[in-house]
Amino acid sequence: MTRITSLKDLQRLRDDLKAQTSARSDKANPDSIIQVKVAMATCGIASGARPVMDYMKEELEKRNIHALVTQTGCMCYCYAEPTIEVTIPGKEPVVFGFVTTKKADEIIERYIRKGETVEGIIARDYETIDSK
Amino acid sequence: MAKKQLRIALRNCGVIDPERIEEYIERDGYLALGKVLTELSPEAAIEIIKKSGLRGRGGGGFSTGLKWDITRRVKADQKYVVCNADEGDPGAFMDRSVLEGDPHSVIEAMAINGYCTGASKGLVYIRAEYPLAIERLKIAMKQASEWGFLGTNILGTGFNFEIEIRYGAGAFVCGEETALIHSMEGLRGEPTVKPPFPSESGYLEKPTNVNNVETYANVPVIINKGWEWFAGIGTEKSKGTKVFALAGKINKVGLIEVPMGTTLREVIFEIGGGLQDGATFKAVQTGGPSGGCLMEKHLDIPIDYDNLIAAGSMMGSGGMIVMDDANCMVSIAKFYLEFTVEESCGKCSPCRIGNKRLFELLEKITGGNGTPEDLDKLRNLSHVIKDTSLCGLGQTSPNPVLSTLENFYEEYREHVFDKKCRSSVCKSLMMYIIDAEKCIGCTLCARNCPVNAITGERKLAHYIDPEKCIKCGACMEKCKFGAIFIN
Amino acid sequence: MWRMYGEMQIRRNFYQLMRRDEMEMIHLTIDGKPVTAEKGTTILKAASTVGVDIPTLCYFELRDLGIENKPGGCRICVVEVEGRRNLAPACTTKVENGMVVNTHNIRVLNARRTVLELILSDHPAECLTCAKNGNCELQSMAQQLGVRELPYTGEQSTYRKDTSPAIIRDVDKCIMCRRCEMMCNEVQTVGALSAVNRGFMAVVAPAFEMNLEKSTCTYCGQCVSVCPTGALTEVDHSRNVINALADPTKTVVVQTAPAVRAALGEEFGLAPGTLVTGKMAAALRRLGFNYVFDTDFAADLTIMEEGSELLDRLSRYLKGDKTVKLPMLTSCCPGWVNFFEHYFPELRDIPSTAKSPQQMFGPIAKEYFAKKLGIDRKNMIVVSIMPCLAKKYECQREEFKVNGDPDVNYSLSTRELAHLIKSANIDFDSLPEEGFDNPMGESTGASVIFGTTGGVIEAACRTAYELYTGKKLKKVDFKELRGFENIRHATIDFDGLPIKIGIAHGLGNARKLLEDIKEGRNQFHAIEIMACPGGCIGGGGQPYHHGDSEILKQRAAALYREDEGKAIRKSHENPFIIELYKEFLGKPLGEKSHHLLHTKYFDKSAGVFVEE
Amino acid sequence: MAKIKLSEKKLQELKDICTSFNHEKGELINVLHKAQGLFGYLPAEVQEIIAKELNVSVAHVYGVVTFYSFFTMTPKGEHPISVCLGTACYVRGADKVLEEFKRILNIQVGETSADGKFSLSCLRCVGACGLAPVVMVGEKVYGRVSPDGVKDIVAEYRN
Repeated sequence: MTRITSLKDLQRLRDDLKAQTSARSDKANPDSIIQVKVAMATCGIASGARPVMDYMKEELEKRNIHALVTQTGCMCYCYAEPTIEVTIPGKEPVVFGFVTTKKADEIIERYIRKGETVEGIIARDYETIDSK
Repeated sequence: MAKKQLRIALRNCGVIDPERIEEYIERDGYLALGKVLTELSPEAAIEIIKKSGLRGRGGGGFSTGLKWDITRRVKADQKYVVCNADEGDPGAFMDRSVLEGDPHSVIEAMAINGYCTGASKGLVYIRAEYPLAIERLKIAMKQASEWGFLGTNILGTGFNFEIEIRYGAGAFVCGEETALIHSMEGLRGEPTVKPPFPSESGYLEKPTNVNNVETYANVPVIINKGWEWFAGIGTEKSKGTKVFALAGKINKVGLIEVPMGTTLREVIFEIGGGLQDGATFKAVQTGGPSGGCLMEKHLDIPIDYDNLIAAGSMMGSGGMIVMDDANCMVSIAKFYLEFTVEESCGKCSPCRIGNKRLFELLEKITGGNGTPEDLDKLRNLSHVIKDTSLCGLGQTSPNPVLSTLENFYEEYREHVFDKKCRSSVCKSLMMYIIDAEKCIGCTLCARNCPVNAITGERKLAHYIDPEKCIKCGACMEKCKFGAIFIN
Repeated sequence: MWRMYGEMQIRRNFYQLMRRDEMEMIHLTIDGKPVTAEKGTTILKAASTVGVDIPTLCYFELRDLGIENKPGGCRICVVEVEGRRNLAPACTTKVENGMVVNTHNIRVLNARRTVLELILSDHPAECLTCAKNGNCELQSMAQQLGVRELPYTGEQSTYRKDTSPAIIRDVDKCIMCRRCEMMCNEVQTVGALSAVNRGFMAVVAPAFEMNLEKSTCTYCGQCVSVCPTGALTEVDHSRNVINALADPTKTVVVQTAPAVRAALGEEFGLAPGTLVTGKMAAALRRLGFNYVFDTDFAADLTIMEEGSELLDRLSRYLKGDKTVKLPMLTSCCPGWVNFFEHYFPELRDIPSTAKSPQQMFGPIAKEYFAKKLGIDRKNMIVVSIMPCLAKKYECQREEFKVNGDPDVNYSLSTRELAHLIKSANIDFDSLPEEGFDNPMGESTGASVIFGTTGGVIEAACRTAYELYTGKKLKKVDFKELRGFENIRHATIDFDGLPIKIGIAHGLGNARKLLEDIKEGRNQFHAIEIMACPGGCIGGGGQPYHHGDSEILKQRAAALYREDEGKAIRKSHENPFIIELYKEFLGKPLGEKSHHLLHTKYFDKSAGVFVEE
Repeated sequence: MAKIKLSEKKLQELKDICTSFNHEKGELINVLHKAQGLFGYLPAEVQEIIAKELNVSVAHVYGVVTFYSFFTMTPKGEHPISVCLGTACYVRGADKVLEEFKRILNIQVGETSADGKFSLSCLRCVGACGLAPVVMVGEKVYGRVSPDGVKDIVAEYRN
C-alpha cells in the first residue's frame, strides 16, 4: 500500500502503471502476457461468469499458457452474458459473448493458441473518451 | 462509419478491475481530485462544471454546477454531499453497473463535490438490493482511504473528506431528494415540500448536495478533459452523453451510452439491433414510471431533456423499454399505475387516493367494463394529480396514462367501445371460439379444459361456454387442428 | 425521538424569531389585491391579511403555544402561482417578491374540489351516525366546496375499530392530516401514534396497529381535540348516565370540574370565556341529577392534602432529612400521571400522593355523603363532568374501586354534557343561575383556577404560605405563576424562605422539565404539570377550538375572573372543608385521609412484548 | 423476565448491533437491516427492543418498518423466492413465471410453503434487466427464466 501525498506522486504513479501495462501487451517485450478479462457484474455472475472465470484460470495454467485472468465490471452487452475480453500481445482486444466453459475451451485452443477466428465475437460499437 | 456510442460515464466499466485501485489510477483516476485540490479554488472548479453544461442524470435535469454553487453559498458549520444510488426505476440499472464496474469514479467525484461545496462528509444512499455494488463500493472506499484519497489531509492539501454508506430499504419514493434525506435520518421516506431545497436545509437540516451515480461518474472526466470538450458533445441545452438501459423486446439488451441528440431510432434500430424475432415496433417507454410511451412518429426526435418532455415523456434515469404488438398499451399503463399505487408514500391525498382511482379505472377498462365516461375521467383525474401532488412521484405518475391516451387512444377506444384487446393481453376481452368447420370432435379440448366449459358429442363440433371459460388457453394449445381461435 | 421532536419545535420557533428580526418586506399580488408581508410568511397567512380565506384541511395552528401542523399533505389549500408549472400549497409556500397568486380561479377550484372528492371517495359516508356529525371539518369542507357527487369511487381502505377506556379510533375515517401524530409526538412526546404502512393503506396508528390501550397512550386526548373528522373521538358515557338517571333505585350525584364552566357556553353559541357556572348547575338539575356538586370542593380538599404534604416534605428537607425527595410534583392530572408511569417510573416517588380532585370527590361522596344519606355506596352513582378524556380512564383504575365499585362511575366530557343538555331540549341560555348543593358544592377561588396552567400551584401557594408562615397573605394573587409560556420558573418568598416553583403545560414541556431535573440542571421545591397545552381549559374533552388559541386565553381569563369574584379565595378557609375534617377526616395527611385521599403509582414502562 | 420470546444470546446480539451504531436514532434503518439479517424478519419483540435501545417510540419503529418493502414481519422460507416484476421483466412475461411459481409451490405471493422451505415475493427490478425475466432465490439470480424452467429451479432446492 502506498499512501499518495501529492498530485505529483499521483502523476508519477499513474505513469509507472501505464508503462507496466503497455509493456505487458507489447509483443516485443519478453514479459508480455495474454490478458483475459471476465465481466463480473450482477448480470454476468447470474449468467454463469464465475465458473467461466475459474475455468479460464485453471485451464490456462494447466495448458501452460502465460496469461493473466482478471475480473472487470459490466461490458454492457447484457444480452450476450457471460462476456469476456481477450487481449493477445500485439493484437487488438477481442470481446466474446455467450461464453460457456465449452466456448472457453474453444477460445483457448483456437483463438489463443492458434490465432484462428472464433465465432461469437462482439464488435466494439462505442468510442472511448481517449478516442474522442 | 462513426460509432454511435461514446462512453464517458461508463468509461471504465468492463475495462478495469473494480477491486484494484491501481487500475483506476492508471486510467487517470483521482487525477481530477488532485488537480482540483491543488490547482483550483472551489469557485473555479464549480465554474468548470457549470460551463460544461452537465445536468442531473437522475431525471431532474437540474444544472449540476448551479446546484453545487447554491450549496457552496449557504453558510453552515457542516455540509454534506450525498450520492443517490437508490436506483428505483424498474428497467434502469446504469447506476448499479457504474458502482459495480467503476466505484472509484463516484468516490472521486464526491470528494471533488465535497471540496467545492465545503462539505467534509459524503453519504452514499444505496439500494439494499444491490449486494455486489455495496461490496465493491466498500472495497473501493477502503482502498481510497488507505491510499490517501479519503480521510484527512488528502494529497497533502489539508482537505478532509470521508464517506459513509446508508442503505435503502425498498421504497421508490426515496429517489426523491427530500424523501431520501428523511430515509437517511432513520425516518419514513416521505418527501417534504420544497423549498427549502436540500442545498439550503437537507440532511440533519444542514446544506446537502444530492447527485446521482451517473452524474458523479461524469465529473472527473470533465475536470480532466475540460468543460469545452464536454460542452462540445450533445445538443444545445443538454450536454454530454446519457446512459440508457435498453430492455424489452429488443435484440441487444444492455447498457448503451450515447451523446445527447442521438435519435430514438438510432438507439433502437442501430445500436439495439432492432426488435427481437423481427417483431414490429409499437412503443418505447422512457423515463420509468414517471415517463411516457412514445410511438413510431417520435423515433426521429433527438433525445435530450427538453425534447422528451415536449413529446410527453421524460429522460428519467434512463430506462428505455421497447414494446411490440404483443404489448397492450392499456395494460402497460395499468402496470405502471399498479407500481405507483404500491410505491406512493401516502402522504398527500391526490397521490394516495388519486392514483388508486386511476388504477381502478384502468382495471375497469381492461376488464371489459369501461365506459366512454371513464376515458374522460382518466384524463381529468390525471391532470389534477399532476397539478396537485406534493412530490415528483405524484406529479409524474399519470404520465404513462396521459401518454398512452395521447399516442394509443385507438387501443383505449377498442377496449371501451368494441370490447377488444388487439394484443390479446386482456383476458376479460378475449373469447375462445371453436370453428365448427375445422373441429372434428376429437374431445381433446374438452378433456383438457380445467373448468369443463367445453361440451360436444364425440365426432361432432364442440362448443365453449363463454360464461364458464376462464381464458386459460389450454384448449387452443391442445387442439391439433387449429380449430380454436381467439376473437 | 422525543428529544428530536422537541428540538424541531425549538428550531422552528427560533427561525420564526430570526425572521421577525430580519423584517424584510415582500410585495406580491393575491387575487388582484396588492399584499405586503414579512419575508418568510406563507401565502396562506399573507392572504388572510387581505381577507382572502383559503380553505385548509390538514393545516393546524395554535398560535402562541408554538404548535403548528403543516405537512402539506391534504392539498386542499392549493393555489395558482403565475409562472409555476403546478399548483402550490398555500400553507407551506412562502411569499416572494412580485408573486401573482390566484386562490380561487377555475383551475384551482376544479383541482381543489377533485382532491376533496378523492378524499371523500376513501371515507365512509356515515355522517348521520358519526360522533363528529355537525362538528366535522371534512363535512363542512364538502359543504363549502359544493361536493354533490363522487365521480371517482372505488375500494375504501378499512381498518379495525379500536376502543380504549377513553378514546375510540375509527381510522376508516382518517384522512392522514397527521394532526394527531404531531400532537402525540411533537407536542406531547408520548409517541403512541405514528404514520404506518404506505400508499393507499397509510394511516396513523399505534405500534403494530394494536389497541391504544396497549400503547404508551396517556389518554390526554389532544389527538381527539385536533382530529378534523370522526377518526378519533371520545368514548361516550352519556347513555350510561341516562340509564342511571332513569333508575329510581340510584342516587345520582354529579361533580363539575373547574374548566368546564369556562367553556361549556361555547357549545351554546356564547362567546368564549363566558362563565356559565350557574346555568350549568341549573341544567344538571333539569337533567335529573339528585345532587349537583362541584369538583372545586374536592380541589380545595386536594390543596389541603397536597399543600400539607408539600409543607411536610419541605420542613423535613430543611431539617436535613435525606430521605425526603424534592421537588414535589402535582398529581391532579391523570394524563400526566400516566405519562410519568410510562416514561419516568424511576421518579414515581416524587409526585404528591394526593389523589386528583375527581378521585377525592368519589370516596367523599360514597364513603361520607352516602352514609349521611343512609344509602349503600352501590346505590350511589357518581358522575363527573370533565374537560378531559384521561378522567374516563382514571375512574376505571383498579385502585379507585371498592370491591369492583368505582368511586366515580362515569366521566362525561364538556362536549358530552352539551349534547345531553341539547338532547333534553333544555334552553341553556334562558336557564336561571343556580347554585351548587351542599356540602360538596361550596368552593373557594383557589379551587376554580385549577382549570388553567399555573392554577394548582397558585392555589397551593396561597394555603402553604399561610400554614407555613402563620401569617395572612397580603396579596392572594401570584401573578408570577400565570401565563402561557411553555415552561415557567418563579420564586415565591415564604417570609424569607425562597420557594422555587416550576410550571409546565403540555407533556413535551413536562418531559423537558423532568429531564432538566434528572440531570441536575434545575432545582425546584415544587412543580406543577398539566398534560394539555393551556391546562384543563385546553383539555381533550373541551369544545373544539379548531386551532384558535384566543379561545384558550379567554377561558383562562374567565377562571381568574371567577376566582377574583369569590368571597373566599384560599382553600383552607372553605368552611365545609373545615367541617369535613372536623366531622369525618380528622386532619390532613391523617389516617383516614391517607386511606381515602392518597394513592400510589405504578411502573408501566415495560413493553407489550418484552419485559426486562 | 416474562413475555419475552427471544433467546438471551440473540437478545444480546441485537443489543450489540444497536451499540455498534452508537444507539443513534438516525441509524434506525441500518439497525433494522442488521436485525433482519439476524432474525430473518422483524418480529414485534425485536422492534420493541430496538425502540428502547435507540430511544425512539415503538410506534415510530413500526411506522418505519411498514414503510419500506424490504422489511418484513413474517418469517421467510428457507429459500425465499423473489420474482422480479420490473418493467423489463414484465414485458418479457414475468407474470407468467410468477403464476407458475404459485402453481408449483401452491402458495400466494407473501406466503411461505407449509414445510417452511419456500416463500414467494415480488420485487421491483434487481437491475439485471438484460436477463429478463429474472428470479432470485436467496441471493442467487436466475436469468431468462421461462415458465417451463420454474420446476427446475424449485427442484434445485427441494432436497
